[in-house]
Amino acid sequence: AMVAMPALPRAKEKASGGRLIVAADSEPKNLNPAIVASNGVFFIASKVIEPLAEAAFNGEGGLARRLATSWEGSEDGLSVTFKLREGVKWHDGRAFTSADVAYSAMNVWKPLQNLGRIVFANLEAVDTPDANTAVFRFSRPTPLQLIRNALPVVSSVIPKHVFDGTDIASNPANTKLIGTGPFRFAEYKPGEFYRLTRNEDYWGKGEPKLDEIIFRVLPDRAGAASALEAEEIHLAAFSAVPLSDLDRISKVPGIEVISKGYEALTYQLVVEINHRRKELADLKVRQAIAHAINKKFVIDTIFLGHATASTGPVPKSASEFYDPDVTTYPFDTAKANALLDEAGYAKGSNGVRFSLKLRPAPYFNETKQFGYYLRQALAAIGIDATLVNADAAAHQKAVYTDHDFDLAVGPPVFRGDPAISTTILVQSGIPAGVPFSNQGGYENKALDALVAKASETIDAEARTEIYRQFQKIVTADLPLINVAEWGFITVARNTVLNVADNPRWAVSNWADTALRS
Amino acid sequence: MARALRLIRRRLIGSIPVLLIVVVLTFLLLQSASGDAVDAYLLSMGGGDAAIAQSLRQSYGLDQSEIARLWLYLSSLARLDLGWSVAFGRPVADLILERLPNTLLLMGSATALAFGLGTSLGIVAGARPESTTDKVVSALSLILYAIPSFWLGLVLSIVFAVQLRWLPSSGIETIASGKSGFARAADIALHLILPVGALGVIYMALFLRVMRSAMAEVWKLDFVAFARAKGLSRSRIVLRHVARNALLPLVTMLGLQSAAMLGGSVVIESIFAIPGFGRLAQEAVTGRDTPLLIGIILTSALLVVLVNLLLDLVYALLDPRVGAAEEGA
Amino acid sequence: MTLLRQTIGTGEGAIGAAILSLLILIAVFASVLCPGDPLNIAGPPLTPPFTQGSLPLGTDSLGRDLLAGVVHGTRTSLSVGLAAAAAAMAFGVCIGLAAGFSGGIVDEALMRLVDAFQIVPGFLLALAFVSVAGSSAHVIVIAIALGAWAGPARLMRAQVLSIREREYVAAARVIGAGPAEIVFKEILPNALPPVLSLSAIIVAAAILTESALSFLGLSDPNVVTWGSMMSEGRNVLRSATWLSIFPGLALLTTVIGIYLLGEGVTKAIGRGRPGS
Amino acid sequence: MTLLCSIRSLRVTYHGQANPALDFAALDIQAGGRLAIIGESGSGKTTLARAIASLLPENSKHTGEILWPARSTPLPGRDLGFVFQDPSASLNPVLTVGEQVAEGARRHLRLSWHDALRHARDLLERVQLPDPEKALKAYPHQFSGGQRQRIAIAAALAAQPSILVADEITSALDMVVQAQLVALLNELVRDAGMTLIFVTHDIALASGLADRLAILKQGKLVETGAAAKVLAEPESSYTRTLIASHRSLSSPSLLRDTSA
Amino acid sequence: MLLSVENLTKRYLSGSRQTTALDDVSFTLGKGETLGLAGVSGSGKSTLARVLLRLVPADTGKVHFEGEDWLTLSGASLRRRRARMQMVFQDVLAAFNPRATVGSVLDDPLRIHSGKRARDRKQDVATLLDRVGLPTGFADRSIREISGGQRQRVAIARAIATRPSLIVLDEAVSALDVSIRETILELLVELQQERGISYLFISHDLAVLRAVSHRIAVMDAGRIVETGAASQIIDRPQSPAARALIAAVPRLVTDAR
Ligand SMILES: Nc1ncnc2c1ncn2[C@@H]1O[C@H](COP(=O)(O)OP(=O)(O)OP(=O)(O)O)[C@@H](O)[C@H]1O
Ligand SMILES: Nc1ncnc2c1ncn2[C@@H]1O[C@H](COP(=O)(O)OP(=O)(O)OP(=O)(O)O)[C@@H](O)[C@H]1O
Ligand SMILES: [Mg+2]
Ligand SMILES: [Mg+2]
Repeated sequence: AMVAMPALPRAKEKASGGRLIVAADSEPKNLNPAIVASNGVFFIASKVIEPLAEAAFNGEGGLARRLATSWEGSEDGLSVTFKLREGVKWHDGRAFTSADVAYSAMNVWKPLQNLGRIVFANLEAVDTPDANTAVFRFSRPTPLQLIRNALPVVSSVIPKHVFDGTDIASNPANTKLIGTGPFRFAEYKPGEFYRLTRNEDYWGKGEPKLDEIIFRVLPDRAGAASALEAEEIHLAAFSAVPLSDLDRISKVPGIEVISKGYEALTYQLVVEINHRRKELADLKVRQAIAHAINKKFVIDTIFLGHATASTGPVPKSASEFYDPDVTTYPFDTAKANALLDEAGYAKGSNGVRFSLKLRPAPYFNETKQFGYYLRQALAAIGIDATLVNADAAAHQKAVYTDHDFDLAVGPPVFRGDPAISTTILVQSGIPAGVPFSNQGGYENKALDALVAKASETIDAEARTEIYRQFQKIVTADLPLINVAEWGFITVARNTVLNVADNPRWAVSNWADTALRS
Repeated sequence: MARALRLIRRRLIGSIPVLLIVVVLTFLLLQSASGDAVDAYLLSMGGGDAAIAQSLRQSYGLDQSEIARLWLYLSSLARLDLGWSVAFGRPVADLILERLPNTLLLMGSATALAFGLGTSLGIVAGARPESTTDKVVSALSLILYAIPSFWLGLVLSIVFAVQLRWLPSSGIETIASGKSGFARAADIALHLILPVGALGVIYMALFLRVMRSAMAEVWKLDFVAFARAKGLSRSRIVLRHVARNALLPLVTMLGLQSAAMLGGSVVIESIFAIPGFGRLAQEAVTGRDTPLLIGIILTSALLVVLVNLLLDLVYALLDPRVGAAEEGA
Repeated sequence: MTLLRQTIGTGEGAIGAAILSLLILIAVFASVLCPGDPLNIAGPPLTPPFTQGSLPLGTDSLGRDLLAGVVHGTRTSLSVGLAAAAAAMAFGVCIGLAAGFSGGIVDEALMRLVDAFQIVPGFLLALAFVSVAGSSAHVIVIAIALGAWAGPARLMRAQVLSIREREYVAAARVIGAGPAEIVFKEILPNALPPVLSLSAIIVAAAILTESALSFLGLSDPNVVTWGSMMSEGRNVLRSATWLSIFPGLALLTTVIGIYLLGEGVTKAIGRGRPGS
Repeated sequence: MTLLCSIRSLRVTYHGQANPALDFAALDIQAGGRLAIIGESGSGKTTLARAIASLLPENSKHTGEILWPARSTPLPGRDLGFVFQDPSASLNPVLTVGEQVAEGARRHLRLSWHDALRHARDLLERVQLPDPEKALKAYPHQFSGGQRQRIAIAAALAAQPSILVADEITSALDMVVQAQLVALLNELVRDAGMTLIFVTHDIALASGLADRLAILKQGKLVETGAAAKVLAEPESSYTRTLIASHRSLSSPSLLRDTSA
Repeated sequence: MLLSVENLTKRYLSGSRQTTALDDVSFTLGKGETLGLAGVSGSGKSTLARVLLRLVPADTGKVHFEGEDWLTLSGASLRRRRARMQMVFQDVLAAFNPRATVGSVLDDPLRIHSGKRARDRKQDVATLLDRVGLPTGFADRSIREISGGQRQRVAIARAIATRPSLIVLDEAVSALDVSIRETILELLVELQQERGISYLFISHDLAVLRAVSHRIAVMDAGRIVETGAASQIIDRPQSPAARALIAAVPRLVTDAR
């Protein structure tokens, strides 16, 4: 049953309300997606709080309208005008207006949100000529392409009347969410579950289809699979069922394995490099490491086929920007060894050229396994790597603040536009302490200039061209090594309908998700 | 009764310096950690920049010196205020009170199972040392002792929850079931069977072995020979004379093991998704949530102190000689 | 030496010693039995056991040789267990001796420290310590020892207090022996055996604790341990049960072996004690 | 007097020991008599007493016969009371004195607990324990060694046995207490017409109490016979040594110069 | 006077209960003299021995021993002086380190007090063994492998090793079989006459005390209730305590009743 399920035909089946139970593996402290734009938050909050637009398989520009019905950029790139949906009500009964959007943008997205701080860095003001129009004004030209690509992630709108005049960071509505979405936030029992109930006043016709969604907290990875099989839950997203168990579980009657629905949530497997290390500052050494990695093995064995090999910093799934015509590093141990010899790092009597400290990020099983693999791959070319295991906070501090690493394995996310979270991985001048940024001490003036130029280029085509250039430089100079990119897997009982019908399905509003009766 | 009260008061006051040591050591431990609460929080946010980190550190008071923070914490502790959890954004006391019942339920049931079954089987084995029954029961208990509880937990859950579907695979009760009263209690009991089994079995084996060997020791004592010389029935000798005395080391053992059992529940709680202390502690550590971790460890320690106090009282009931030493003291 | 003979004389001791000698042999000759890094990928992933001659126990999900893992895991598990127990013993004995012999305020202070470590759940402490200090082998050893030294310390103190009152200590004082001589010649050698007989159970518990830590992902990634093997195996517990069965059996055997040996030693000490 | 028990070719060996702890041809015990078994440490006194009471430990093997011509083999507790050497070890520390005295009566006399405890009270009174009513609820550690031995005697007598075996019941106590206990035993046995088997290493103590002596040395029965005869005309040299080494108040001082 | 004890008092506190183990005890002991100390169990005999040996502190009172204020000595000077006053314990097994050999037991006091080298001490150990009637080969035996009587000989050898002027014997023969007891008593008397040692001989058996004591003191409830020449105490006891002790000595009845 391992298929990318075509969602549409199923939608016609008879469905009637019901309670959908879903596995959740974390309990974010702050559940407000306007402040914390992360997938863990979206997974739950996106059903309650909606963005201006959501990603879509076949919407205009890859977007589906949500709270905004249209968006238009000015020629000079200094403003974007949003037309907002009419007749939308907050869960507390108040009407949704442009003031809410203005408030969210100016008071939350720009100053507080982890990604909004980048995208809306130059946002000066939001004008609200009427209740259904919001005009974003920028102090410097800002590409509409970037704004559009960022919309699903950065534009969760929260009610002004609840937050205005309070300390936003500690407002109780950050956990007891109030939004406009198809589901209302009903109950949270820490350590046990979140319960969302149907919003009768939802603007979408005939939506939502479910009466209730329950996110059941299952911190243990083996727990989700067991619960699915025991029919205690209906669905486990974000690869909560380990990849290695998929083959077996796909054969269980009544359970389906779905690999669609994460197209806009691409994670990248990246080897971060500390360029302060003399050896690693040498391009030949970096090239040798790139040649030493057998991407096919990584895809086949670690990801069990549920990933693709990377060519560069932009994933293939981002077809708008992706450029396949870049320097590649086929698996070639002999060449890698030759490069290292050339670089002047001869093997010692014990076969070791030099030693490195390798820190795989602890967040995913796959990053850890890749750490094991990389250690062995490096050993094959005479580099002795010592693995260092640390928990998330320690890894964070060691790599992104203390720079106490030589190589690190990280899983950055590609969020629709290189400017949001990709360029930061290679740009220079980022202060220490910023997670998922270039903390390897890499500095390339040309690359920095390119990134700066892209941020002001209004024309989408020109901007895309700059990013193609960007990919060429990155792959040639290897500030970091992109190994693979992957989306997650959803495992669901086959009674769940309309699963994976958009490229950010797990973190979308599930208004049309239904249970077959 | 007055003596018991006096004992309780003395022991509780006596444990204050101990608990203080626990607090300070835990504090120092987390201080020496790499990464702080803000690092952990930024991570859960999926990133953030240096300015956010700076302002968060300021708002959590993490920019102050360690001594100042320890002092602040201790003085609020003196007012019985456990502080504010950074990772959960809620008062630590609330979090602890929320999880405590689950942990107590799990621990209590596991202890009852381990102790009840352990002593009973221990008596069966110890009734005739070196007999076949003894050897079989002892060997089985040794195997049970050596099976890691996490592995047992996984296997139990697969067999009884997934394959046979007799029992729920995880959780403390059926979520949002709306059950109450007796139905809810029954539901919780059903959910507890597997985790309690996984956690209790190892201690059951331990208690069994202690009981058995304690009985073997008691068998050698003169008063047992005297009981035989009195022509008493075997069951009376085994239960009233041998087992009754062998129970004493077991009570001591139970006190020593209570801390270990609390620790053992960490893994079991995570496997069976039971929102208890163990999981909370794990989250506190990963979140570098110093006040929360101290709160948990402090509460656990206090729990252990109370259990031991209770056991001392039980011991005094079981062993008349103890009362004599304590008399009037 | 006689103790060893007496220990083997007990049934438990003989079985325990046999199991343990075998394990120690395996640990010592691990690199001969299974040469090369056991973390290396040796074949296709998830090869079932007994299907391929070169990989008798099959491979794990990365294709690492399971037999090599189990064999080399013997070394890590045993050395972590023994090192942790040795550290706990050494520290506990010193503290207990100091407390029992000095008495007064020193005793009081040391015993409060012992109490503090005894009322904190050891595994919680180990978990926090390893999370905080990073999971390398020596950190794990210290973490386990931290949760285990209080027991020996308390027993040592009780022993010292009891032996201090024995007639032969009085006899030593009567002939004019100095305090150092009394501590190290009269008290320590006689106080030690019952404390040492705790070590078996501490080693067994240490090995189990290490495996539980590994299970939670807190193991040294540069070495194989049975716990980390089981931890990785649990993802495929249903489809590739052997991944957790073999290390599990190894763990089981080891713990049983050590436990039995410990019971043998305790019995032997009990027999050897005068007047009993 | 009638023959109560006759022992023939008794040989008792403890597990793991090369030599038998007891090995002799014949010993007769008269009904209503008082037999003293005398010997030094390790000579097999306890072993013999236990063999008579069929209370040999499990790690021993025995051959030979112990015959009871006039009756069936006495059941320990019911027909035969046994008192042990060490009064501080032979009582269960965690049970009340009342329960430990009453349990034998309850089992063998089939009394209710209530009646058994009343019976126990009477027994404690008979062994001259002060305040027997209170003693019922007290625990062994609250009594002195001599008092504990009285309690043990009361417990042994609970089912009104016709034979009492007392195994060195005074050797752990001081002499004043010893004298009191011996007097008590004398009285009890006389009143109830019981057969007494009295084990001791003190030949003088035996001489004041027993009518027959059995002298043991390294598991062998070196001499047996009427007390008066054995003491007056000892046959074996060992008996003579025992008598000679006895030290009484009138024995000469070892000091040559008593003027110091 | 070798030893004079004045108004010694010692109380034990266990829980809230207080036991007066020694209650204003005074007596003297001359050189080469044996003072027998009799009394029922718990009368305070062992406590007196332990106070004298400085194993437990006294509450009040004075002890003069060989002209020194014995109770104020401390540290190294006390340890040095201990050579002069030795003790033989009642429980023959418990008084030895279970790991010791006969040789090491006898070597210890010599090492501490004689200042001789190890090789010379070997000879002294042999002499000591010989003196108490044990074969020299015994030096290598473990203390657990020899009989009770032999052990008590070793204990006596240990006590005389430092050439003391006073030996306190606390129930030193009570646990021994009668035949062995006699030879030990003889050995003790012999040693006294040979070396002029004084004994404080503790026993609850007046028959034994009579055999070895010049004078006898009777204790009861922590007090010395009667002191006098051995024969006088036994023939004309004044205190009820002494009378009870005398009455308790079993008499060998050889005539038929
Ligand atoms: N339970 C036992 N197991 C093994 N050997 C035993 C046991 N009981 C006694 N013996 C041995 O049997 C022999 C006779 O012992 P027994 O106890 O009968 O002597 P006894 O005359 O009562 O000595 P005592 O005066 O010391 O009580 C001794 O050598 C003793 O070591
Ligand atoms: N360490 C102690 N703590 C408390 N009380 C003690 C201690 N030692 C002795 N006593 C008490 O002091 C009193 C005198 O004891 P001591 O041992 O001196 O008597 P004793 O004459 O030697 O008796 P025995 O003949 O039984 O050896 C007794 O009542 C005893 O219970
Ligand atoms: Mg005996
Ligand atoms: Mg005494």
